[in-house]
Amino acid sequence: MDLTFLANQLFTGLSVASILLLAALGLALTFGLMRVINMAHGEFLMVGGYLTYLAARWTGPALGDGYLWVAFPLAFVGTALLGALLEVLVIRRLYGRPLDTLLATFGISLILQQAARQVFGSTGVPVTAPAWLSGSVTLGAVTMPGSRLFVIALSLLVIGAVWWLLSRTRFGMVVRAVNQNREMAAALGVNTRALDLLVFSLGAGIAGVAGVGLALLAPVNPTVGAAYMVNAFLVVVVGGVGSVLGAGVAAILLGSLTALAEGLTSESLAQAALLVLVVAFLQWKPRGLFPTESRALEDA
Amino acid sequence: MLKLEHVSAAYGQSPVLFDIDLEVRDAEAVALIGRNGVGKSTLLRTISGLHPVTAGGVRLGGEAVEHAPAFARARAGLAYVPQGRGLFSHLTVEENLLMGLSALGGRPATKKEIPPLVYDLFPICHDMRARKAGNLSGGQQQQVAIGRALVTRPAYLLLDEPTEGIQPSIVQDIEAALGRIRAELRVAVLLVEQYLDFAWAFADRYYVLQRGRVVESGLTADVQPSAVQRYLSV
Amino acid sequence: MSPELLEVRGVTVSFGGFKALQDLSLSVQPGSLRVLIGPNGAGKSTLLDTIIGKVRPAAGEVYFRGEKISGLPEHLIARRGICRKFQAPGVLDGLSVRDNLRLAVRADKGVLASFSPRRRQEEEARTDELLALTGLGERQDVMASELAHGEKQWLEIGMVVAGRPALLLLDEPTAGMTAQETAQTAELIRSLAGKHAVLVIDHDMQFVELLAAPVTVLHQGQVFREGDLDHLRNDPDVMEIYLGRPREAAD
Amino acid sequence: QGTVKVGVLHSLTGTMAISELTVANATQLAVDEINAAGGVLGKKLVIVKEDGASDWPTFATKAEKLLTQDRVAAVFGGWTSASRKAMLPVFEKNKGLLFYPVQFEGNECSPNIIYTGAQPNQQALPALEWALSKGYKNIFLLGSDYVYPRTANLILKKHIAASGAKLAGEEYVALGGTEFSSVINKIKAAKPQVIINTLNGDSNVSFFKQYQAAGYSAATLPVISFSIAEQEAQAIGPQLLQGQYATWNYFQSLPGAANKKFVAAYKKKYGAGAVVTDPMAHAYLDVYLWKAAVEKAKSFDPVAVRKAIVGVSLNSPLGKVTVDKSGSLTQGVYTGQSGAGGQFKTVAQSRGVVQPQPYDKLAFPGKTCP
Amino acid sequence: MTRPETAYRTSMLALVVLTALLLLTPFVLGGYALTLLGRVLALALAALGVCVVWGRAGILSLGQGLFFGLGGYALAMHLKLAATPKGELPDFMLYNGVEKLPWFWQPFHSAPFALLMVVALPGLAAFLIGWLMFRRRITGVFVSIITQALVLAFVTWLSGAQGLTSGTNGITDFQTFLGLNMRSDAFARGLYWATVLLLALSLAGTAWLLRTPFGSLLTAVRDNENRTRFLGYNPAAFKVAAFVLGGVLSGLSGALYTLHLGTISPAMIGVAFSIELVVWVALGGRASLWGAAGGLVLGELAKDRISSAAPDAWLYVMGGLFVGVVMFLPQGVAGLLTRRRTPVPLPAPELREVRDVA
Ligand SMILES: Nc1ncnc2c1ncn2[C@@H]1O[C@H](COP(=O)(O)OP(=O)(O)OP(=O)(O)O)[C@@H](O)[C@H]1O
Ligand SMILES: Nc1ncnc2c1ncn2[C@@H]1O[C@H](COP(=O)(O)OP(=O)(O)OP(=O)(O)O)[C@@H](O)[C@H]1O
Ligand SMILES: NC(N)=O
Ligand SMILES: [Mg+2]
Ligand SMILES: [Mg+2]
Repeated sequence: MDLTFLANQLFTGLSVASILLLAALGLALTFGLMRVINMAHGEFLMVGGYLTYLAARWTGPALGDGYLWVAFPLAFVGTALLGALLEVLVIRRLYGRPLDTLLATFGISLILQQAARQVFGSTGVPVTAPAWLSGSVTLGAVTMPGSRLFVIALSLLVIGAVWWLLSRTRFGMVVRAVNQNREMAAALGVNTRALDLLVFSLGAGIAGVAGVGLALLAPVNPTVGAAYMVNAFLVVVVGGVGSVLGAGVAAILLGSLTALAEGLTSESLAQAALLVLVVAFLQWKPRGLFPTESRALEDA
Repeated sequence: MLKLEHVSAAYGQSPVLFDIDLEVRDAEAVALIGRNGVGKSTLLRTISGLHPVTAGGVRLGGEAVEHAPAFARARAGLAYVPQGRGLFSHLTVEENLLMGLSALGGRPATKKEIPPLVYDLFPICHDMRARKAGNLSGGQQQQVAIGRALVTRPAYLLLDEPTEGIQPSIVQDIEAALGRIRAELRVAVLLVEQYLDFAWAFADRYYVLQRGRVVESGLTADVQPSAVQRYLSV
Repeated sequence: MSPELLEVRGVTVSFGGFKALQDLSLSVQPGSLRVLIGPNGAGKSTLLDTIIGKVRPAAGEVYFRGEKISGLPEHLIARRGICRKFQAPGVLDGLSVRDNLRLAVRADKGVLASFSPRRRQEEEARTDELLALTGLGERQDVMASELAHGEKQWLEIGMVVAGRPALLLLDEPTAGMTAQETAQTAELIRSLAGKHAVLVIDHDMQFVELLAAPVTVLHQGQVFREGDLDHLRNDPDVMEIYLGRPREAAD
Repeated sequence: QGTVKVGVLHSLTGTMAISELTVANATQLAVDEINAAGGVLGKKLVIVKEDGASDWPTFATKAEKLLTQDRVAAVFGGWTSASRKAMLPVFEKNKGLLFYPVQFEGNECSPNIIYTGAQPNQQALPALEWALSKGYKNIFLLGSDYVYPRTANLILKKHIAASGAKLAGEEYVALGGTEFSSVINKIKAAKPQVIINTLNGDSNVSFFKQYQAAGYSAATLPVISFSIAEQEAQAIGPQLLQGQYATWNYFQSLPGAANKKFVAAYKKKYGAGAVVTDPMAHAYLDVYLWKAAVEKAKSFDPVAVRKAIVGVSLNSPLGKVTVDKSGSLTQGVYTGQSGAGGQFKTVAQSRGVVQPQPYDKLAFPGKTCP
Repeated sequence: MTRPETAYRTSMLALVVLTALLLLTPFVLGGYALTLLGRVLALALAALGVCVVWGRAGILSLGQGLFFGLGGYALAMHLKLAATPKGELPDFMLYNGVEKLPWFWQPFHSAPFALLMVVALPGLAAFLIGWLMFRRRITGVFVSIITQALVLAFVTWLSGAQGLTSGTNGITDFQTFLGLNMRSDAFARGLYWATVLLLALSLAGTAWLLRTPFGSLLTAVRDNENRTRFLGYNPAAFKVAAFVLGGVLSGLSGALYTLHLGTISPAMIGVAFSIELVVWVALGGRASLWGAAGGLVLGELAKDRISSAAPDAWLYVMGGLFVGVVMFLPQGVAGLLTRRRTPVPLPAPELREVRDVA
């Protein structure tokens, strides 16, 4: 490995990290704060991708590359609404049974995939990054493609916003309180049902926004979301369930390691090695990098 | 007035409370006593909306609330301090107190801040405001839990064994604070307590619960604690 | 060999910088009964946690029958004859009352031994004995999850004494009990002493009085005073940190 | 009595559905046409459709069902070599007949399979020859991580070495993989003149998006692909693909009346926006090949049909094709360049038809079909 | 005789009757139906494993495919070598440029060795993974995520290391097993009988085992790990034992399934397979061996039927089943039938936060 390659791989690591983080953030919210293991999270990413496509199709003729600015709010609201629907129909009835939410949401993910297949066809739909993202920034020997820089910026923005919301606002405090003791929060006047609905929808909405970013780099088709899920869960677990910043650090760690390993060996070997490495890491720190006590999860 | 009419409740298939009639008038202190497992905690949970009634009605200031969710009852002036205190252990003491403001949601007139009396009654709420609640000792947690309930500006305060597991000197502090709460805030209190001396010193009236039924009630001034002791024996 | 059954030697426990126990030493004689009191947060429960291996001391050791046990895994410490009852009843919900006791009685706690379906006569006899002791004979086929709170407490006491442990640790055994039950529990504990060494934590001074045993006061992770209850009741320092003013004065 | 069953077995769900669904459509079109024209030996065809679900073992179990329960006369299906290899023992055991429409790695000649997709010498090697002829002497091989790309590249490497050209690098990404950053960095470091791409399925979409993002285009570093046809071009986005190359036995843009008719019929049935591809054209002609063989054998019996099919010749959308005795097709080869609309313009073609070669002489010397 | 005693006797009697019926099926049923039944019964072995691991020990493993795969591949390696002419390499190695049989393939020439590995490999893997996890007290959802990651790692490696494993294709094209022609009808029937017998024996054996104190201890560990620990038992050891038992049953199932299907590949042992397995067990009833096996058989048969009748609708049906079972049948069909007898505690919302709960 020469130095140029290494430098480029470092950027790759950052870029992979940003994608992991985008995929994982909504999960960190619903998994960490609501104990809901949402296996359909990948499908929320997928829906975000399809909404990006729709935004381009509907507004592209008028706005051209400006479609992207329509895509973000559309994807956020669209997936948040879908999330709200699922929360009301299914998730709401399963609080306190994390392993059961896992199974139920896996079923939902199958349904959503098939629905996408029937609505948009299994071929997938094209989404092209705006022209102004097609350039790249060169820093010494490292070329940084515009769309990758954009996704990195997006992930920083989203993690910043989530962190701020959870630790700097009253809303965040209430969410954390409900997370620890739902009944007591209700007894103090918190409408926990409404809050659950809000948090779950927010997690879904974040996935939608992430889906817009992913659509710039990955295909938009019925199975794309599933591809990210195992890694996204690992990011959440390695970071420490419930810790947003932990997820950020874990994403960077996993991203860099992936890039490094892929630089040294083949992609699939790197991937397998990484998974085993993560499991080994959990031996050392079973509660992740930034542990918060989370009895509900363990008692399950 | 808080009024229970023919309230029954169950866990799954097994009934726990049967046909309970009970009332707590405004600014009154009422003690609820009974052996382990007779359903005292269940009754408080049922009143506060954390457990459903299977039959009967709960009235709060004349309004039927038996089907209202817990948060709505809290906003209507019902505060509950559970057995085991129920603090948010990862939140700071101050955040725990601030959570009490959630109950002011439906009451726009009230100022959304922690009443100074809370700090006055329980100085540790101030002294330890930045500490994680989970790291406080049991006695300190109990004080914060009562303080937090007061933040909701309740008209009715439900207390479930506030002296359980608390060192004697703090039990005295809590007793003193509850006295002031009655006197100064004119909050009605429904107190579950095994410790009869305290219950009798504090309450105006009492109810005895046995196997999920009210078997006796009256004025504490009329009977000696030893007279109801038999209900607490095996 | 020292006559002490349990010896806690200079134990320090710290939680992220906060010292819950500080250089604490304490010993328990075989068959003795001892009460532990002290302010909330004094470290009483932490001391029990340390003895049973749930918490590892930062410094100091725990010896049992002259052998060092600190550092051993919890189940091995339990097998040597230390049993703890927790405050909330810890029974095995999915098993019948009898099976709960059977598991507690079994002598061989290994995995391989558990594959053998044969029931030893003396173990079944001991189970019957415990059913009688706890008054749960009629309820032996009931799932533990279906028991009332009080019954669970009794079942757990049965389980804790099942293996005839040399040392019993009881953390607030009377929490939430009525005066009458408290008295019964005191009686039971006194009857256990002699056969077992018992270490009891409680905040109920009437109960402590009924136990009529030497009392150790813990404060800020250290032994603050030792003596009998009457003596301690009049100790102004103990009043200050723990007991408060005498009741008559308060009224 | 008046009907005969045929099986259609493709992935209608899962990661391969992107490619296989429309292949099943093409089969359906051919069956409909044949039925409209009176059927085969006077019998109408009835399709029994099964979903392989992008899961190779499911292909095996569904094949077993089609053969033993539905007793179909023939099965049209499969895309990945993995699915074909899973089905092979089932067809051999039950003496069935499978028509397989996709290019593959060769090295296989089951008597129960008709391989109409390209053998390596009908796609990969002509593409290499064309690249060499254009002066691309430093070649990077990129593929999905499974048997077809690996074997095709094994063969290509032998031929690259023999031709004196240089192998710049070789990388594989798991089937369905979406992250190409590292691969692109490796390409950047290797500085090849051309990339030969055997990625399958939706990985192509990620690759081309990220390829363009990294500043590459057909002008700076051309890519010759073996699994990107008109349909994949639509999913990738024709702009991203513009100017890139593909080698196949068929393009929608090929001249000829048979093709015009096929394209028109397909669009009529599946919408004016629909496109057709090489595997679809193969799937379509497979049904006609089978029909011809049945009529020649005067029997639906798979064994008889297999015997009869050797030498059957057809004027298909691809032009004239003939089944040789190994059960593969003699067919032409075209290299096309992708245009703005996602259609390919032929830039090179084989001189006449090319005989199939199941075993490459350089890579697997001495091996032949029985 | 106590209630559980009667229930056990009845259940064993039912097993004998059902086994007899199943053994007679080939005389009535033939062709695809029999093939399908045999295959599904082979999978039911893995379901028994899930019942032990999840229903009894409370460990939700989403990685049972790993053990299933190890068992399957152990046998497949032998079958592949048996189908390869002496002195030659398996075909896929050839295509991948491998020139010498890798060392770990060598011993699989021997059938007894391969058969031993069918149980030893998954058993060892389960032991190692279980020991590493449970020793560190990793529980609940974390176990699910870790096992899922491990099965993905295994599948990724299998797919990537083509020269050694045949990659995504998997290992196919077997000819003989123990000298018998695998493509003959007689073999198919024999295999079916063997499957029925093995399943019946495993069910009986596991049921017996769960009646020993071992079974009580699994329940104890599931319901209250700490209390069990402070009674002097090592919960980790019992969890590991359950995990190994589950792994071995999965491995056996994988090997049988490979024989039935004539192929094994990464696609059939991955995350989706592992989750599907769990869901069928949930459908039948996670805490009951009968429920687990029955749920799997019903689920797989339904899957075969519906996915043939309406391929497009299949995923909706399956997705809907997943959701419905979890929401409306938390204890599965078996729970519906025996609700009164064996309550399995569901986690109830917890109000008290007592720090030192046992
Ligand atoms: N979550 C539950 N599920 C099933 N039964 C319960 C549950 N909680 C309590 N019970 C049962 O309901 C009855 C009443 O319990 P409750 O906690 O209200 O009693 P209590 O009077 O408050 O007792 P204590 O003095 O011990 O606090 C008891 O028999 C108990 O076993
Ligand atoms: N796991 C822990 N993490 C952090 N601090 C802890 C932990 N466990 C105990 N502590 C702290 O250690 C101190 C001693 O606690 P401990 O529970 O031993 O007190 P105690 O004497 O049993 O009090 P109580 O009478 O209220 O039960 C307390 O300040 C407590 O907050
Ligand atoms: N044969 C193929 N394309 O897998
Ligand atoms: Mg109570
Ligand atoms: Mg304590």
